[in-house]
Amino acid sequence: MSKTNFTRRGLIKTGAATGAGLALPTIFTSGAMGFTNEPTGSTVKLGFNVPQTGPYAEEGLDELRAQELAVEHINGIGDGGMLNTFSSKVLDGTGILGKKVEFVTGDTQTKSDAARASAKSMIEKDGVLMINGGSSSGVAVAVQSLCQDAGIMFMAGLTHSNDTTGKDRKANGFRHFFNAYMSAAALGPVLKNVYGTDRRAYHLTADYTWGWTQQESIQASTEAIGWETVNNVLTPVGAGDFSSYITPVLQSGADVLILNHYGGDMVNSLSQAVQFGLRDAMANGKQFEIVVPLYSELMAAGAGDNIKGVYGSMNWNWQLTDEGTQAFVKSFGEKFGRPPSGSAHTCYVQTILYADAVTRAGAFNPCAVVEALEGFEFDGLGNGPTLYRAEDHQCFKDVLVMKGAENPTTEYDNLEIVEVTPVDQVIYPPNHPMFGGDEASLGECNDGA
Amino acid sequence: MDAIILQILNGLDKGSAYALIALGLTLIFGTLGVVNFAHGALFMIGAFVAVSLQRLFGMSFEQIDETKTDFLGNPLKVNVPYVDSWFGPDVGEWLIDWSVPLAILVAIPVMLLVGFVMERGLIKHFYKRPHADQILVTFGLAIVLQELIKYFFGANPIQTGAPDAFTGSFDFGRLIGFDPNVIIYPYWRLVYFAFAAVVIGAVFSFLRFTTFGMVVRAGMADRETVELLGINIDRRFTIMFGIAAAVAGIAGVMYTPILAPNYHMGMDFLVLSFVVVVVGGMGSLPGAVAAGFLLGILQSFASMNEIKAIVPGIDQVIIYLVAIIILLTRPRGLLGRAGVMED
Amino acid sequence: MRLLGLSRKDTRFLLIVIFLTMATPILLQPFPEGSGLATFNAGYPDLMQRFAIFGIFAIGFNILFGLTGYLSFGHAAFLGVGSYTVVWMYKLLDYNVVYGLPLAVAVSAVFAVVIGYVSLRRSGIYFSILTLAFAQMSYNLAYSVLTPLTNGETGLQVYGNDPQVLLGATEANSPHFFGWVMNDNFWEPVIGGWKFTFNNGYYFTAIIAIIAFYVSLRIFRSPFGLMLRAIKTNQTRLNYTGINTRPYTLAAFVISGMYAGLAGGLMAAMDPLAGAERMQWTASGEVVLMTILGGAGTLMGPILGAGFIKYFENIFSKINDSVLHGWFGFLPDGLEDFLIGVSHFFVGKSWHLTLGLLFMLVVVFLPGGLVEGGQRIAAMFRKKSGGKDDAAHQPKPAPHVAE
Amino acid sequence: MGILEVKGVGKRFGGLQALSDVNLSVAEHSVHAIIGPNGAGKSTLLNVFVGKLIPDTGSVMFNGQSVLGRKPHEINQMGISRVFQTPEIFGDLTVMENVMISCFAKRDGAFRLHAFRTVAHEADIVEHAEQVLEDVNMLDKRNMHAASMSRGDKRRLEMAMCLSQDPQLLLLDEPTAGMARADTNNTIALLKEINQKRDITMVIIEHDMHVVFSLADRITVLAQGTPLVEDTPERIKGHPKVKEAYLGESA
Repeated sequence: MSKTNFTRRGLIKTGAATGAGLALPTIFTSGAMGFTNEPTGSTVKLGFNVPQTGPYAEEGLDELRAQELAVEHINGIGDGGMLNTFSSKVLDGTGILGKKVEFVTGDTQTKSDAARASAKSMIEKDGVLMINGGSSSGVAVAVQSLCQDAGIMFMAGLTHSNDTTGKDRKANGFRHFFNAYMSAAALGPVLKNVYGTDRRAYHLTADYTWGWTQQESIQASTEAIGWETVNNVLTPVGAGDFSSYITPVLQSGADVLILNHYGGDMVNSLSQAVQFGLRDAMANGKQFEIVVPLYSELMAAGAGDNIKGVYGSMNWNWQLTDEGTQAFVKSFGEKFGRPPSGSAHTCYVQTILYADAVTRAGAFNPCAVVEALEGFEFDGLGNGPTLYRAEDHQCFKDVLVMKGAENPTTEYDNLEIVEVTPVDQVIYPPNHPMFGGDEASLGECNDGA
Repeated sequence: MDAIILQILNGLDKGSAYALIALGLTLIFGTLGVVNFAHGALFMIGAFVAVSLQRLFGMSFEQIDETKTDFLGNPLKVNVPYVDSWFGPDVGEWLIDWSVPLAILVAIPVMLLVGFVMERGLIKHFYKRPHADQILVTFGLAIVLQELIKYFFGANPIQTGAPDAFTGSFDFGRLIGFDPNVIIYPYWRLVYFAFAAVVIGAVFSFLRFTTFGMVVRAGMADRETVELLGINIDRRFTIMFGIAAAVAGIAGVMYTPILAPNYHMGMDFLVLSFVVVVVGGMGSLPGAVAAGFLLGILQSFASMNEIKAIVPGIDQVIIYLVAIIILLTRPRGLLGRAGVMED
Repeated sequence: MRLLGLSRKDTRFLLIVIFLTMATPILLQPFPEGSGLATFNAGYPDLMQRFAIFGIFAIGFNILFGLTGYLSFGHAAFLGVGSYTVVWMYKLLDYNVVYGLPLAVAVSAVFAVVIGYVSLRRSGIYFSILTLAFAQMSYNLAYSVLTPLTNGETGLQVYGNDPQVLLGATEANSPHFFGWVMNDNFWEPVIGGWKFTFNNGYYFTAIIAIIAFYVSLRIFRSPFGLMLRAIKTNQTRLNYTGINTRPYTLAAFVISGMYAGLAGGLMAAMDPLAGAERMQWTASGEVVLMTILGGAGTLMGPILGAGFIKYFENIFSKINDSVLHGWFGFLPDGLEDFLIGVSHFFVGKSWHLTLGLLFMLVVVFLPGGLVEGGQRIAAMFRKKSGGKDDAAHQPKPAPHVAE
Repeated sequence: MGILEVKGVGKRFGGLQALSDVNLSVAEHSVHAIIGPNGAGKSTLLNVFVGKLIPDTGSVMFNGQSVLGRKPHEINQMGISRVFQTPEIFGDLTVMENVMISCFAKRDGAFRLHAFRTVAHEADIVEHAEQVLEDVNMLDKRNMHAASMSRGDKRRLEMAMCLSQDPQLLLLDEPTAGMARADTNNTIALLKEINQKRDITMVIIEHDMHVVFSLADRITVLAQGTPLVEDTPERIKGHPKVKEAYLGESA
């Protein structure tokens, strides 16, 4: 078989398949066009920019699964998933505004530079109108500001730092995922119930922006319930062995350890804390406890038995029983043979929300989409009634407080839902000091024209 | 005082890992003159031998448990490990429980083989090539190895626990006259330290007391002379490469309960172990070990709150800072020989 | 024809480089839009800019490593310093890159003098580890405690409340050079199915890259360059010949540091955000790989190496299942699935694997790097056509001596 | 007063007294040979002259200036060139480039940042280097890779590099080691010519007595780090001490 022949045949075939619906990208501000990457053919392209290499690669792959599913549902393939339960009914399975949705994927490598390079290639080469995905706040902020400058939409994936919709908020960027403040606000009352008000907390914090905002938030909310903060120790990212940070904890007079870590760092610090006997120890006459403010399924799986009984929070979990969740889990589970993770959920929802907003606005112009999303209230996407707040483009919805399950039956239910904290308890004013105060501003929406 | 003793223990533990990796790296530097950027990958493969064995023992068939349901609402399938059904739950559970230490038995032959294949198939063609080429080819190999592991095991860390017997903590303080529960230290970390000491001791005695070792040491000092004596140094070097790989591998196996293995752990350790080797002095095995422990302990001390309060961020840079200071005061590291990798 | 003090051969060489650089937007778009192979097109601004920028980085690195043999594992530090400098100039003055770029070169030169002065007290691997240590310290600190200066994980960027004292009312709100806005395209012709993008930023970097290349060409041919090559082959003899090697190596180190600073500055000029990870050891390692892969010590090698790696990073990582289905869709199902399954090993999330394999293949079969591959092909053609000996794209094949 | 005056030089390596109380005076224009059994300290002494080693005691004056504490390149710039036992050349460069480097070193000194000049356009250097290569009969090999030449050619190249700098003092470390007799004789002739025509003073370390007695004006016999005798070749030949320490064994 000759290789040249082989590729040429492929070329002709695919050329015919997509040629008709050619959507030529126009790049950035180039004058004559209406707005960046205005779709002219019968298709519209979205960009899914997720980590495919590096420590968060699994999360990225799960996001990709969900995004692929969302595109199918929007294009009318499959069972429709959460489109059936979504309170807005404008999406009818014929794509977006009659244009079939296509997507391109890229690798963020969980590095701002690589993520921006990948996003730029999507914008410049593939002509995408919206970028979605990601698994860290640094990347989210970096890509968000790029999308703002380029004049396309950014629908954040997993990003938990307050900054994304705080001091780094942008008009073209929207976040469905919850944030450090909301995690802390939800956890506070629950921790008060289970561990009481007389506790002394020791923080280990990943030494970078997300870690700091997480720590700041949880410290504020635990102090609000009367806890004392003994110490806050910053640990290098990717430290691997946290022993030298863990050993001083028991001597410090603390009786709670709060791990402001994520990903591999959290898996290691939690496992090692358990290894050092912290969960079995008694301090100040009380059982020593560990809290992990932000959980994810993949982290929980990595930490294994060590998470048993450890409290944390999540944006969403497949074990919720509402209609939307059930529809999504069913359609995801049937396609991929596993329940979706929280990061998958948020990417799915963000893609649906974007498609819906475009349809409601009746236009792809990002400024119209922004307007459609701002202040949008919806339900049926798994988190109950939700508001996309206009002031900072943050979604407000209930927050899940989770606990490591004592007796998981499968590899997917090692976390259990302890409480669904109502949205009222986690809401905050848009000019909250942790969110950039009065200075924080979305700026003007940019359509690249 | 107790805090300092704890940090010394932490440092010895960290140092054990550094020293074991650096030991293998130095063997390869010293005997073969090859800069092996794939050495971290060997450590990682060792760790995944442990993961594989645990998975192998945990391999199971499905039994349907009608009383429970899975996430889609279907009857729950419960997995029963084959080893349980073959050897009975007692032996089966024991095997699963002890899979990490048992993995050493598997890892030694596997890593020797990996080492032999690597040396014969690739590295030996690079003895006479510039270091730059060695770096490129071993770096390429490291990427390939880690991507293969990622392909089969995913990118997430995989918790691989120590046997239950070793999960608790040992009251080390009481042993040396402290109050109870002041200095407690996890059993497994003490095991790791002891294990490292044994491996290091074994490698040293092997080089010192066997004819093989003497030839290799002579070869490290002056390859040409040994070859003139008609000794087939090549074959011995192949074996040495295998041994270095095995040392890295079993170091990885035993480290899994301390650090949940992931596919990029090799790269994470690579840079650090190079620093350790160079600080110890090129071509010096005792230097590599000494530097490993020295840097481990210093890193632990730098992580103490009292120190961090004075110099913020010192724990982030201490290893590099110490490396710079040592290399400037001692041109060839702690115990390096002249002329090794100086050009 | 001789140009700018170059020999006839070098003039021709420079003209070829200029032509290739200027025609890049066309050359890198060989496939029509919408075709299955359009995935392999690389003629979009960001990637072209990256080719030019990393080309500059690698050209500079080659002046140190290729000529003197000193293998620095910390050059990414200068890249980062350059970027931070430029973004700070945006924040303090305005978006005109004219302030930031020269300053980026100057600041990285200062860093290079300090780091080089200390590190060059040692040679061989001891030198490499010293440079690595400096760069890793810079990275770790930039990521954490120096956040007020670097904005840490998020990356340094311009905020609305920054002073920007020189910002005019009508001035562009993104990097520009006296109004020549980097993000803009000055011409986007669509010819048949082909679409070409002529981007301001790319031509800005391309012109700087050509100048950088010309300077490096002059250095290669200069007495200074000769001394650097002599350092690589026999430092002892050089000392006994009356040459003080230290200032030569330091000069080479600083020059290459300035190139790195320029490259870093240009990165920020194309994209006004500077992330700490561009100082990480992997970034330093990347330029080492680029140089060796292309052919260390050759003029063209580092540029080829830079292009090669960036191409894989940006193009291969984007090949996903739907693209694969597009290619193999015409095949019978079983075969299609099989081919897609095999491809999974090499593209998309596995692009690293392909890169690793190619590193190994190149270094095993082309010891002189990609340049050697080019030479072999050229030699093959020459043999066939019986033409006269053509100017090799390098002063001399870099010989490989053990140790 | 000689061009090179060595007074009371001593050097110790750990337990080994490599040199002790070495006194030596090398007269201008002469060829001064240093001989002695293996381990007598000849090479150590040479390394002291070129700045590779710093003695513990004593002084070494070249043209009335001390060389001690100076770097090898500084000593070279003072007018001392050295030929090594195993030729030290720039193996990766061409023969022409090898010689040009020493010409540059002579013209521009220890460091000059001529990054924007072109080697090929430095007419004086090119001319000078070609002249030197012609002098040693190597002009036809100007574009050869230095590393690919025969050992004899490498030695000639190294010699050419030294000569191109027109040194006042040339230090030669066993210049004929490993050469066939015919080559040795050629080298002797070459060195003689250099000494006489160019007026270059030479210090030569040599085992081959044929070479020593053909060339040397004066000979110093070194044994166990100390000069035994210093005299003319004629006298050395018959000297009982020398016979005992050195010649007797090898004869």
